[in-house]
Amino acid sequence: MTRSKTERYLFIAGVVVALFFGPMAVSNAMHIMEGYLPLGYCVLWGAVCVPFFIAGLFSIKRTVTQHRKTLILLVMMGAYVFVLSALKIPSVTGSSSHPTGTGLGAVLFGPASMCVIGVIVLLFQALLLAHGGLTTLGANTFSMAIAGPFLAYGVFLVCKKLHAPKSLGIFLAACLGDLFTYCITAVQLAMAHPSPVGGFTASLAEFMGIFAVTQIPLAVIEGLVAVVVMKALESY
Amino acid sequence: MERKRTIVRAEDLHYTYEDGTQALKGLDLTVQKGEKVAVMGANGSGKSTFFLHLNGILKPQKGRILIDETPIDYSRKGLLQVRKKVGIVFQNPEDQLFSASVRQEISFGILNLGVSEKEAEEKVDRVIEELGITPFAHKPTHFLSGGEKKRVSIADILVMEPELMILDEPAATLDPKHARMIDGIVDQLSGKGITVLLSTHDAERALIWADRVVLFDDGKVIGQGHPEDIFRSEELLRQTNLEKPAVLRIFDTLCEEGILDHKLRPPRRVEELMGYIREKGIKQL
Amino acid sequence: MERKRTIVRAEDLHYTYEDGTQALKGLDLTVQKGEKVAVMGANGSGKSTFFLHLNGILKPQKGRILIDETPIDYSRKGLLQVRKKVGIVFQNPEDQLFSASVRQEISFGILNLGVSEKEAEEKVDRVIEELGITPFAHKPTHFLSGGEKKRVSIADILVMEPELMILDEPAATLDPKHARMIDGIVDQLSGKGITVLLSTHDAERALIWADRVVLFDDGKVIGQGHPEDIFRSEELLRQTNLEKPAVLRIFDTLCEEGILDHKLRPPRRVEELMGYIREKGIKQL
Amino acid sequence: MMMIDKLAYSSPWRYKSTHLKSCFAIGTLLICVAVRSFLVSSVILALMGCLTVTYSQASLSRYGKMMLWPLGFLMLGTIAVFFDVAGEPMGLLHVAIGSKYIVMLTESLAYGARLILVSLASVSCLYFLILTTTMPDLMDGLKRLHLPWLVIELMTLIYRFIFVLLDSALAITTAQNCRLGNRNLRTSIRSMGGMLAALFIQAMGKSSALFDSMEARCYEGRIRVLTEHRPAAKKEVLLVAAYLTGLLALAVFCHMKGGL
Repeated sequence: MTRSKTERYLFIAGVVVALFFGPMAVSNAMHIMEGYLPLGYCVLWGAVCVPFFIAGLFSIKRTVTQHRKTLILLVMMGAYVFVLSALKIPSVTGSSSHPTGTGLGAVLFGPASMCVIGVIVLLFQALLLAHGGLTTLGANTFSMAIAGPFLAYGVFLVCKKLHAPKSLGIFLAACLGDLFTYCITAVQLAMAHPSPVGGFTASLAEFMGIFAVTQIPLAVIEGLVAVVVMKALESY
Repeated sequence: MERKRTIVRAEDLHYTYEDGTQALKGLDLTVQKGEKVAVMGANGSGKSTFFLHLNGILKPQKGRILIDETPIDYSRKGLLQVRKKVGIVFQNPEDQLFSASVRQEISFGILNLGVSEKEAEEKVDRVIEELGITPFAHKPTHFLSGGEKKRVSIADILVMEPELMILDEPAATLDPKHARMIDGIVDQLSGKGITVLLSTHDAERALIWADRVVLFDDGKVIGQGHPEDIFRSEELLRQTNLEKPAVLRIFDTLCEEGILDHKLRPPRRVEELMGYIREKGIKQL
Repeated sequence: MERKRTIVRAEDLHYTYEDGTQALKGLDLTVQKGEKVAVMGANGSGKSTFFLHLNGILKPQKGRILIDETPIDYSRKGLLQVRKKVGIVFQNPEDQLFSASVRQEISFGILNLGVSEKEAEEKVDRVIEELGITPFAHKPTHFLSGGEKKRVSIADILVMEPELMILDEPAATLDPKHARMIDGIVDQLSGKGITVLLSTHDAERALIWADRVVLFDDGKVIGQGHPEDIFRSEELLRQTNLEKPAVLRIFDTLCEEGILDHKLRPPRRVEELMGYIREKGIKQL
Repeated sequence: MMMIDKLAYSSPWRYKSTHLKSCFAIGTLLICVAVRSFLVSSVILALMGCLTVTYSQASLSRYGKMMLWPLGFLMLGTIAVFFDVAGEPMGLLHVAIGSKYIVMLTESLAYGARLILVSLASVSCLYFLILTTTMPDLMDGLKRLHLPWLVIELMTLIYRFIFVLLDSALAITTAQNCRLGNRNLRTSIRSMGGMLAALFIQAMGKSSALFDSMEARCYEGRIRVLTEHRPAAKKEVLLVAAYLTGLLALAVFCHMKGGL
C-alpha cells in the first residue's frame, strides 16, 4: 500500500462522506420485519428493485473487468457499511440505533452498484443479526439502498450548488436521507396495512407519527456523527 | 519507612464471555506500587481479559478488584476515577490510534479528564518531547511507521499520568532498534515511579527487566516470583511452553560442570554471566 | 554431481513508490535451489518490497529478476508462471485470508492453477493433514486463533507446491508454543526441498535455522554469509541494530578466557555450546 | 453481537443438506406469509420453536430472548394498526382528542394480533434457518442456484471482512473507552466519528493488501474455490415434502374457512 494511494482514497472519501450517512437511517425499527408484509407486497417491492439491481450488476461487471481491484474496494465498502449497521450509535436515551449507511460510496461506484452492495448488506443483516427479513428484503432494499441514498445525494448536491457550508450539507444529507428512508418505510407499511377507517392516508399519518417520535432525534444524532466523521476524514 | 502500598489486588476473578469462553477461572494477583511485573502466558490464557478488568472495561462475574485498596466502583463516576489511575497501551497501535494528527491523538485522553485546553497542551508537548515524538509530531498518524505508532500509543496514556500502566506486548512486531527504544521508554516509566504491568512472550527480556514474573495459564496464575527462579523451574516452563533463557541454560551447565559456583546469584544478563566467567578466568591465572 | 541451480537472481533492483519513498536502491541477491535464507533488517529496509518483486506483484523500475534462470516475463501468462513457482505468505494473515471457510480458502490458489476440482480436493486435504489443520478445518476463519490463521495462510501457498516459498516474519506476534509450531512447519518445507526465504527479527532463530543470513539496509544488501559469521561481525550488527545472539556472545567470552578453543566451530544452538563445555569438563577430569 | 453466526457453527444440524434446510424453512415461511392464518402461524411457531431449541445451540432462554428482539418493533409498528383515528366514537375503546377520536376497533385488534403472530412465526422460520446453517453453506447453496458469480464473490469477501472490520471497530472503541471516550454524549459522538474515520482508512488499506495477496495466488478476476455438497438423504427429502404438503393443505383449509 503506497501512501499516495491512501491519499487518493481519502480525497475521494472526503467527497463521498456525505453519502456515507445519507441513507444511514436507522434503528432496528426501520427494517421491516420478516412476515410483516403480505406476499403480494413483498413481490411488488422486490420487482421494483430488480432493475436497479441488474443495472448495478452490469455496472460492477464493467468496472471490474477494467480494474479488478475495484471489486475488493466494493467489498471493503460493503463490510464497512455492515459494521456501521451492527454498531450502536450513542444516543441520549441509551437506546441504540443502527446506522445502515448503504449509500456509502454511491459517488465512488455509482448509485446502481451501491444498490447491489445494499442488497447484500441487508441480506447479511437479516441472516446474521435478524434485522429485517427475507420476504421483506425487497421493501427494505427500496427504502434503504435506493430511496434514501438517492435523496441524500440529491440534498448534498443541492447544498453544494447553493454554496452552503459543507458540514451543513452533510448534516442535511444524512439527516434527511434518514428521515426519507423512514417516510418510505411508513408508506410501505401503510400500503400494506391501511386503516379500516381512514384507509391508506390515515394509516400513513399514524405510521409517520409513531416513527417521528423515535426517528427524529436519532436522525439528528446520526447527522452529527456524519459531520464528525467527515471532519475527521478531511483532516486525514 | 512506610509499608509498600498495594496498587492492584485481584481476588478470585471469574469471567466468561457471552459466547461461553471461560477466560478467567479464579484469578488472584497483587501488585505493589512501583513494581515492574511481567505477565507471561500463551495467547488465550487470559492476559488481555485480565487487563481489561483492571480499569473496569470488563466487570468480573465473580470476585473483585481493588485499585489503591478500594474496590472498583462501576458507576460512571467511579469508572472515570479508575481509568484515570490505570492506563492500558494496547498491543496493536492500529486498534488504539484513531485521530488524524499526532497531537490530537495524544490530547484525547487528557482532555476527557476535564483538564483545561491550556494545561492539556502543555502536558501533550511535554510527553511529545519526552518520548522523542517531536520529529514526527506533525505527520498524520496513518503515515507513521510501526515503531512511531507505538510511541504515540504510549504517549496517549502517559499524558494522562496514570499510576499504573499496562502494556500489552509492547515490543511485538517491532524491529530490534524500535524494540530497544520501547524498552528504554518502559524503563523510563518505572524510573518515574509508575507501576508497570507488561505482557510479553520474550523470556530474555523479562529476565532482565522484571521485578516479578507472573505466569498465566488457562485463566489462572500458575506461578509467580523472581524471574531467575521462575525461569529455572522446569515444571513451570513446560506448563507454559516457555523456553529457558539461554543465559540461564548456560549458567546452569557451567555450574554442573563445576566451572562456576552453584552459590552464585543466577545471572540476568549475558554481561553478568560473562563477568562470572571472567572472574573465574582471573582466578585460574 | 550437477552444479546447484540458481532459483532467484536479482540484479540491481531499484524501486520507488508513487509517494516518492525509495524502497530499493540497487539490490543484488542470488538464492540457490534448496537454500534456507534468512533476510534481516529494520522495518522499512526494503524486505517486503523485495519479496513483492519476486513474484511480479511489483516490477522493478531498474534492474531485473531471473527466476529459474529466466527473466520474469510480465505478461499475464508469464506472471502466472512465476507465481506458480514463487509463493508468498504474508505477515498478517488477516490480509491474506479472504474466505470464511478454511477449505475454500486453501483451495483458491490451486484452483487458479487450472487443476481439476478432484485433484485440488486431494491436495487440499493432504495439506490440511500435513500442517495439522484438521482439528479446526471446519471452523470459520474468523474464529481461529492467530497461530491457526497463520497455519492456514501457509497452507494457502504450500498447496500450490511452489519451488520457492517466501515467509514474511512468520512467527511474529505468536506465543512461544505457536511460534515453535511454525518453526517446525518451516523446517518441514525445507525438508521437502522447497527453497525458503524468510524474514525475521529473531537472530537466535536465524542462527539455528538459516544456511545464509542476508542483511538489508536502506534498500540494499549490506552483508550476507553464514549466520555464525554474520552475527560475529560487530560492524554489521551495529549497522543493522541487531544484537549478537547470547550463545555466540558467551562462546566468544569463553574462548577469550581460554576455557574453550578458538578453533572450535562457533555453536548455533545452546546445546552445541553446552556440548563444548561438557567435553571440556570431561577433559578436565 | 453476531451470536447467531457463532451458534450456527455449533449446531447439531450444521451438516444436514443446506438445500433441504432452506426448502424446509423458506417453504414454511412462504406459506406462513401467504395465508396469514392464526392457526397455521401458531403451528409454525410451535414447530420451529421446538426444532430450533432442540437442533441448534440456542438454549430455550436464549431463544426466548432472541424472539423478544423483534417483538419491540412489532409492538411499536403495530400501535398504528391497533388504533385508528375517527370522526366519531366507535369500537371497543375511544379517547377524544380535540374534535377527533382515537379508536380501537375489534377488526383492527384482530388484524393487529394476527400481524404480530404471523410476523413472529415468520421470524421463527428465519431463526431456524440461520441458527442451523452457516453462512458459507448458505452461500454455497446460492451458488448452486446459479446466482450470478459476482454476487457470490462479493458475498464471500464481504462476509469475511465483516469480522475483520468489526474486530477493529470494537478494539478502537474499547481503547477509546479506556481513555474516557464515553464520558458523555458529546465525547461519545466525537469518539464514534473518529473511530469510523479510522476504520474507513483501515478498510482502504486492507483492500490493497488483500488484492496483492490474492494476485500472488494467481487471482485472475474470478474466485474459484471448492464447494462442499452434502446431498440430503432420500428419507429426509420425503419427510420435508410430506410436511410441506401437509402444511399447505392446512393452509388452504384455513383460507377456505375465512382466514382462521
